[in-house]
Amino acid sequence: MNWAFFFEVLIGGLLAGVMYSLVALGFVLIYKASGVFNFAQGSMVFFAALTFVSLTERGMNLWVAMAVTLGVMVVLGIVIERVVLRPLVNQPPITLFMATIGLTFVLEGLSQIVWGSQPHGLELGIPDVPMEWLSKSANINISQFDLFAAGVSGVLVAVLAVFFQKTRIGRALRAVADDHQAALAVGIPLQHIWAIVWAVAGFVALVAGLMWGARNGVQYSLTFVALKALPVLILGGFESIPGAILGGLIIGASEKLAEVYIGPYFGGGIESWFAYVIALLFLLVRPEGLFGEKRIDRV
Amino acid sequence: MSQTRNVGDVILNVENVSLAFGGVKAITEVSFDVREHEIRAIIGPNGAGKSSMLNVINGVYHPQQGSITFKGLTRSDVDSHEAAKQGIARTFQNIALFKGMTVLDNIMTGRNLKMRCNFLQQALWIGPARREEMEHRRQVEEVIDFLEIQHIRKTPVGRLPYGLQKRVELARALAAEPEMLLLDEPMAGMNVEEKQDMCRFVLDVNDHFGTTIVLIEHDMGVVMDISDRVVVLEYGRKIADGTPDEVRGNQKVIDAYLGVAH
Amino acid sequence: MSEDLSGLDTFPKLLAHHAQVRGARPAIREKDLGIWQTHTWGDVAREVRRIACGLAALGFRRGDHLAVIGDNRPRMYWAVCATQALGGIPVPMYQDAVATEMAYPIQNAEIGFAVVEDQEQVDKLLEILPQCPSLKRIFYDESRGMRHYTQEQLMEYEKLTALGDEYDKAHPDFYPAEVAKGSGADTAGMFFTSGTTSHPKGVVLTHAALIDRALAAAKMEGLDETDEVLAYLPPAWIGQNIFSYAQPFVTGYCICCPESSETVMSDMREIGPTYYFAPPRVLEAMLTQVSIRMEDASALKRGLYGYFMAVAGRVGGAILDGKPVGGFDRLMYALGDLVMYGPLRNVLGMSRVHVAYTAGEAIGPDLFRFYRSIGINLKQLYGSTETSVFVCIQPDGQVKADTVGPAVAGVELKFTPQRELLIRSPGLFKEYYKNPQATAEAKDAEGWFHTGDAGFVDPDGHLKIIDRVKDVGTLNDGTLFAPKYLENKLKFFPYIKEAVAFGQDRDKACAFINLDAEAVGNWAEKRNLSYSGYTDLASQDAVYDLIRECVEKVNADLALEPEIAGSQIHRFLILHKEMDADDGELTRTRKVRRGYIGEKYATLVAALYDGRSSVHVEAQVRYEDGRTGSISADLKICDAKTSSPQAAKRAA
Amino acid sequence: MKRKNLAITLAALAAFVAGGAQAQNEQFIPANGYWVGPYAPGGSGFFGGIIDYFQMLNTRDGGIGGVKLTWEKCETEYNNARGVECYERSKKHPPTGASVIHPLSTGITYSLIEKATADKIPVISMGYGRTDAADGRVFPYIFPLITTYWSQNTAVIKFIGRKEGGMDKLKGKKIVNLYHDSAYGKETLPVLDVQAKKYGFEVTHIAVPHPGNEQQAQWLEIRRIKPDWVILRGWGVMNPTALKAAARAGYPRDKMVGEWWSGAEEDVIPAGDAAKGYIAAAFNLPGTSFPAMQDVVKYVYNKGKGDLDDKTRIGSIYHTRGVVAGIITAEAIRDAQAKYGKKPLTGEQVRWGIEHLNIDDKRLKELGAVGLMQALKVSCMDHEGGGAVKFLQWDGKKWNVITDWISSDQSIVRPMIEQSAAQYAKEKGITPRDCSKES
Amino acid sequence: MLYREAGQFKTTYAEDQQIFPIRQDRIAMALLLVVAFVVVPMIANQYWLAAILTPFLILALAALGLNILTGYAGQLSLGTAAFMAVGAFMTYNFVLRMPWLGIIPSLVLAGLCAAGVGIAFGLPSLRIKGFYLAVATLACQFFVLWVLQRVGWFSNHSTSGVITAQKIVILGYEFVSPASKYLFTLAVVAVMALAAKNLMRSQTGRAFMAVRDMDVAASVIGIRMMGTKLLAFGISSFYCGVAGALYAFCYLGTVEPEAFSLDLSFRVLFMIIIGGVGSILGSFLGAAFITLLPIILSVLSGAFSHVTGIEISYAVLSNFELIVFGGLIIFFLIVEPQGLARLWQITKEKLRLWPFPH
Repeated sequence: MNWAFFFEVLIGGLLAGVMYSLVALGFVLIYKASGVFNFAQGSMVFFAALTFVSLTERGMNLWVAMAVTLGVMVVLGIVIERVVLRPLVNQPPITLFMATIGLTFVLEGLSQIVWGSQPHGLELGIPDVPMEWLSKSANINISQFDLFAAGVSGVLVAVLAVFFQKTRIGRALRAVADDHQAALAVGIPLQHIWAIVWAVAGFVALVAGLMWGARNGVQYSLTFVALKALPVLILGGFESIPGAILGGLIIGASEKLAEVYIGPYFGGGIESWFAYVIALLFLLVRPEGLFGEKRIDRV
Repeated sequence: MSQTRNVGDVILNVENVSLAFGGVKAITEVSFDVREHEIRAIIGPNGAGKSSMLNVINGVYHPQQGSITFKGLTRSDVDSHEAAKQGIARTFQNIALFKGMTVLDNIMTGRNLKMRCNFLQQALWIGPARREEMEHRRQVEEVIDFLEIQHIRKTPVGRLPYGLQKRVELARALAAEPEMLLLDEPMAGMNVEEKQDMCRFVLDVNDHFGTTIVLIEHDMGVVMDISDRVVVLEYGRKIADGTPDEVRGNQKVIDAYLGVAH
Repeated sequence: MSEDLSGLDTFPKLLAHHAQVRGARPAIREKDLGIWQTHTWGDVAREVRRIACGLAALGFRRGDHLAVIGDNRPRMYWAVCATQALGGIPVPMYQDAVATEMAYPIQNAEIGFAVVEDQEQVDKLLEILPQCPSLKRIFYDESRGMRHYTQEQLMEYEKLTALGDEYDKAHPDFYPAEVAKGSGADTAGMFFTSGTTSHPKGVVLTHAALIDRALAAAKMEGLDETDEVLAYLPPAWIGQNIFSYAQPFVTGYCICCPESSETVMSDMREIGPTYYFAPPRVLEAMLTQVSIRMEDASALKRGLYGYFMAVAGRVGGAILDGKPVGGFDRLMYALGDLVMYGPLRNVLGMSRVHVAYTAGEAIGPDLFRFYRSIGINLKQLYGSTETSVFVCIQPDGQVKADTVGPAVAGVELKFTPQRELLIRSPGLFKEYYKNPQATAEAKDAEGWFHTGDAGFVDPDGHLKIIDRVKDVGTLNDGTLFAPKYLENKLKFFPYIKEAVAFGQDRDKACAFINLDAEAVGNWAEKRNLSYSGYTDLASQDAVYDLIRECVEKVNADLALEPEIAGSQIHRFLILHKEMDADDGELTRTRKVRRGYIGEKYATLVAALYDGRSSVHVEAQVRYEDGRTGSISADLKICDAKTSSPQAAKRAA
Repeated sequence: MKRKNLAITLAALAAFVAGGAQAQNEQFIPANGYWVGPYAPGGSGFFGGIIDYFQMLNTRDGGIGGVKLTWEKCETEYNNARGVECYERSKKHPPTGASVIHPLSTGITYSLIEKATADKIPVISMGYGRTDAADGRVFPYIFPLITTYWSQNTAVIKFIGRKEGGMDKLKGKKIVNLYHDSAYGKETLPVLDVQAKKYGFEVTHIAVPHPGNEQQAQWLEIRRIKPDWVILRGWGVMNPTALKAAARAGYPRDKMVGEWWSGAEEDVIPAGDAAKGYIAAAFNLPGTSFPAMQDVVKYVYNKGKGDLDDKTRIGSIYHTRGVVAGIITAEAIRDAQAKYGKKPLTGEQVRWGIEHLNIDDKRLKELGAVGLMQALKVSCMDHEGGGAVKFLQWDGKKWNVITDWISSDQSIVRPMIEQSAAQYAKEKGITPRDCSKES
Repeated sequence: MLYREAGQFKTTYAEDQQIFPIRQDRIAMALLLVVAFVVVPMIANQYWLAAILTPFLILALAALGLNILTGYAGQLSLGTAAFMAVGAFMTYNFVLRMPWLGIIPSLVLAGLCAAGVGIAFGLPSLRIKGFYLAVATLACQFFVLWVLQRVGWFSNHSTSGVITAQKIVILGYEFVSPASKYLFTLAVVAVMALAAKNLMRSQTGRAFMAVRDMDVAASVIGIRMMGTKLLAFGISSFYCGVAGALYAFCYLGTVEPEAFSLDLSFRVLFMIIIGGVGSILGSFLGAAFITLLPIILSVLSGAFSHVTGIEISYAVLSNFELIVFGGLIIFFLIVEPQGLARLWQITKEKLRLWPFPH
């Protein structure tokens, strides 16, 4: 057993997991506040990244572009709440889920009409190359960019935590998650809360889009990152932010380890389903997920 | 109301049952029995563990301790569908109808244990499956007739007013031709007239089919009127057991329950 | 109807005939346990025999009376036939009668046996059992709730038939022999007429009378075994007996019993009867339903409805009567038939109706034309218990809104100078039971039956009824005053359920109005009027305005008819409660008891005439659950504009 | 106004359903491609090229032999089912029906093989699709023209051999085949295995599950193997991701050889600097300097027409690949016209044209396509016709040609093709044509 | 409006429990069948038969399968395409390896294989519910495709993992023409739809719905959770498996495992949600909507630019179609969240009550 290699795989996996968590966070935010399984999260990631990269390619300053994109995502959140969610309030979850699928088509079409379907490179100025000293000293390749992404995720989670814990809107959001009736008592209309949470999810999508875009380029396939987040979600639970983070780490690490150490025995490519099977096996033991609460059926 | 039922032997014996959720004790060492053909009431303040008791009897919850003996068969842990097989049917405090189905289908579902055809025969809808379906439909119609819900036969249950939903739920339970019927607050939330109807139906069921009935009810008038014997629970413990008159006179009960303004 | 029924002079003989000729055809259906349980003529014959034998086993003898109390149920009808088979006399009684009302007929006819529907009827009979010592046996159809009844008089229907089976086995020749003993001159049944004042009278009708009339009408309308009839009116009423007993027994058609009285409308829709009878109030209730539901419909539908009903109003009747109509109108009517009339007939359950009758009271011309215009062959007939119903029927193609048609074959009509109608027909009753005096009053030596109705025969030979002879009076100024005529005119408005007109020996005509709670309630909801109940609704000014408009329209109508133009309604009030048969204000057939009301509400009547604008009233009411309470209210009295005959003429 | 538009649309729909207006003297070629979704860059570039070339012919020459070329786009979304629908929709298009189909999808090509053969419509799967269809005896209507996957693969190995200093130097070398886990990706596994045996190198196949946007594990694996070369057989997002991941794993990009579906601008630009030095195969070259491309610019784009929205893409790999497809299609029609006359031709007639394509260097010069593509000679036996590959290297800005045409090793490929085709023929009960009897 | 129900009374339970208790519905259905079986093959051109109607029927069958699981038994699944893939590949193998079986038994056996896979992957449903289960079924989706690709046996060791469906032959008749393939598909779909309807209106269907609506209550009246859920997975997968086989044999002809990608699973899910969850009819309506709408949009937009001569970039047009498609989905959900079947049901109710509004 080559331990250095093992650790490289493990650490690489954990860092990849952070990237998954970034996407998963967007799902969790929206599910927590509105009970909607937002299938359009992947499209939102694409939309945000494409908008950002297109703006910078047209010569806009990085930070200005980021601010503008954020503005666009906020507007998008509000529009979605108005046009899609409000008329569907009190409908069963599956209907809302379906509506977000419709939204996916709209977002994908819209972003490609506006910005075209050409792929773009995205450079954030952080080279995605292994850190030399670590490579040399321990023969472990860890990308700087991965560490940067992990850092960004950490900051993002911290910002979200502050937002949820310290601000009035944040507390309202938590209240909504617990009980819609209680939320009314906070004094913020449910519609506003939903719009805000979609806007926040838009922000998270932007961050995820930047990270993933910088990694693989900004193109339609960014929408597929949503698939990476799904096993994280079932493992971590749809409603738990720590779950999304921890789930991402577990999925990332185990998926890489499996592909490297087990994959070759099966002809490789087991990554496509392995994460799901892990999540599934975990759920069989603990149906409520990592951080979920055990529910007692009251009858 | 004539009380000339011929109450028989003990059909259900609850012995020393304890149930806890996580660390919270819902029922603590409760024992009582139910005799054949009688109407047995369980009363107690909110949160006394009444519904949990019913859930234990028909296997929705599994007690940590104690045993249930039904028709001479002792068990400490049983699945709810097995309880159903033994002849226990029930209704729920919060109506647990199948919202997407019509009244008729809901009640038909109650007969599932009596149906023998497999799904292949049903898919073909030939011979036995079809005959069976018709036969059971007829039986269900008797129940519908009995509970006077003919006019809503084909209505989706979701559209019915509360009182009728309760009645449909009773019908579904009856369709199983149970030996013992557990009723969890069958009259909760009803107006006087609906309550009277429901009382009549409960008594009719007991009278007509000889079904043993265990019932939880908050309306003391109803309980004292129709039940043969009453168990009183408080905080998961049994504090009294006896005929309505005995219970009414019990000091503990007066303190714990009747003393509470209701 | 080419069947040879000669020699079949009693109903049990007819039954045997049908069982033989069409044993497998449906004779009676009952909506029970979710489906239309169907019994064939063969089944019926067997069941009747079982009952008859059972009764015989329990000591039923020829000439004995047997009470039949219950809704339209197959077993009730079979009990009637079984009784007739044994030469007994069935006495159907209204199932919604209270116990005390049942005592008299039982005592009067010394009834020893009763076949009743359920626990409710049993309870009533048990209540009056001490007053009716003759009652020995009560058979009940439904055993629900009867488990703890220990009275020795009670017996389950199933037990009765089981006994019958035993008896039949022991005496296999008994039943045929008993049936053969019967003859047309035997009494087939006794029907108690709703006495408005005194005790009810038992009208005795023979097999011959009933069969003759049933056959005459059936021949005229071409009824046969394929017809279907919904039996939804009280079986104790002669009409229902004719339509669901006598006529099926002569033609072999099938009758259908609804599941319960609440489901009549939907059951009717399911069955889609081909031959239908409805008193005007039922037809009116249906039309009201139609109007109300159409009001909620979308603008498009209302537009279509309005347009096509106008087309129907113009040509529908003519098309039904087979009169010439223009091509375009015919086309539009066909279109209307597709989008409106057909669907309307369908939702009313009248798609298949080829003959529909209405009778019992005058029908509003608009109401009458409505049904005819949408293609339902609704016709009027005239008759009564004493005449075995059929006296006059409008033949197809000769239908008028204000007549009841010419005399049916075999009927002779004539009038007294007071315009009272006299009738002689093979269907006349034999006598009033144990009441020779009344019999003599009603039926003179020449066999003419004095109907008590005033009327005349128009140039086409159609009989036209104005009112009861005794009720046709005059105002103080000598103007003809026909209260029922006025009331009917008022009742033709959907908002008015009942009206009582006063004016006999007074200066002018005035009226009490009873609102149609549903129609007015709906109307009020549309206008956001809030109200707490009938009494409140009846006292609203807006409602008064609404009713005043109706009354004024009636006045304008009356002004067009010179003879009664003077009896326009000057003042009216809306009664604070709905009139109810339980309070004695209506008869069981829901006719207003004008005299009784006049006495009961004397103060109100007085107020109508003394010019006050309101009157205080305190009244006892009986609630549905039997409790009584009192209502006190200030009733408004409203003046209505009257039209002068000249003005009306000018307008017209 | 609105109503008028609606009426027009409805009329058009009716016309469509009824079979369209009768167009005279036009040759219809469907453009069933994809302009949305993850593969839109490839689809829009390729069909942009074809259409631009046709447009150019129509403008410059008035079509082919006086027959105007027409086309209609249909969105397949790179989806088999939609592709079949588009095919069915276009095949009866007036006046001649679809005369030749470019599915631009291996999956759709597979689904069309039997249908098109039955409908007598030739399918050109230029550089993709079913490799064994190169055996024209079994697949009369399918033309994997210019170079098949297998041919290309042998050229890649030849290239590597050349880089290593001779084919004999391959012995003991380690080559990783990083492939898209799909029918497309798996197509070259057997041919690589055969060559590994022949040349004595060690090949490791590593699958990347669809869509390929996460390859960390695969590259860790590659790092562990430490191969001498990595052959990248990717598609879509898998390509830039592979390049990025290679950079992260510290694997030199100039030891990575991509196949031609991994070698467009769209595959390297998203990878940014990580793509520098990366080598890819090509059967067509990028650039606008070729006379044919000049004509496209002159007669189409300068006149304000042109199918590409983004003018910077003119002359990109996908675009010139489309132009090459256009040239081939046009030449086939020209050949067929020589036989059947200058009139709109049926698919069957165009098929004859394709099967008798002979674009030699002289003709290439006439076409202004020297260097843009290779010479091509198709026959009944050989539906491939070319078989040579050039290699390009990305310098961060553009593709630079680093080799001349490297021919494929038909001694390896052809027997495999014939064996595979024979098996197919057996399975489907097809009797192969006798090519000696074909004219 | 056209309903004339007066006089259609039921004298037996059999009549009352017919699939179409109303005579007009029976007539309409009979007409529809006549049109589908006789008229359509006569008048429809190849394009309609091969590219629209056949795939529509096949996807409707798949949607029906998913509807049994999701709509009736309440178990959300995203593994539909995987079950279809199993059906397609197993039919191929049965025909290939046991040619004496004949196509219909092969179809059935392949369906049973799919059912087996479905049951295996349905096991988690005993503990997991809702979206968790849906995501868990993705494991099945990916795993099955992976196995089909990895194990050469399934594609008869075809290098690319592609299979070419054999000819459908019944009693010597070869189903080659689009019309004959359409008829074959139609027959299979019709029979299976009928069977599904029968199943859903009998005890099995009620047990499914009971589990869906209130699982505790279902258990209390004696319905076994495990058996019922697994049966739902099994039956559903059987339907999907047969649909997959038809997809390969009657539509695409040659398929690779990717033809049964997650995308297809989602499309089938759209169908039942748009069409109506828990409705046989809804499966068909939804399939029609999802398969036909993009085609109609594309034809419309093509015709639009063709006729008006407005030069719109085709890429823009294609994307615009996507937007309209997504927008229409949202629109229909807002108009009637319970799907087209519910819309139809409401319309029918209105027609039955016509001219009354309620």
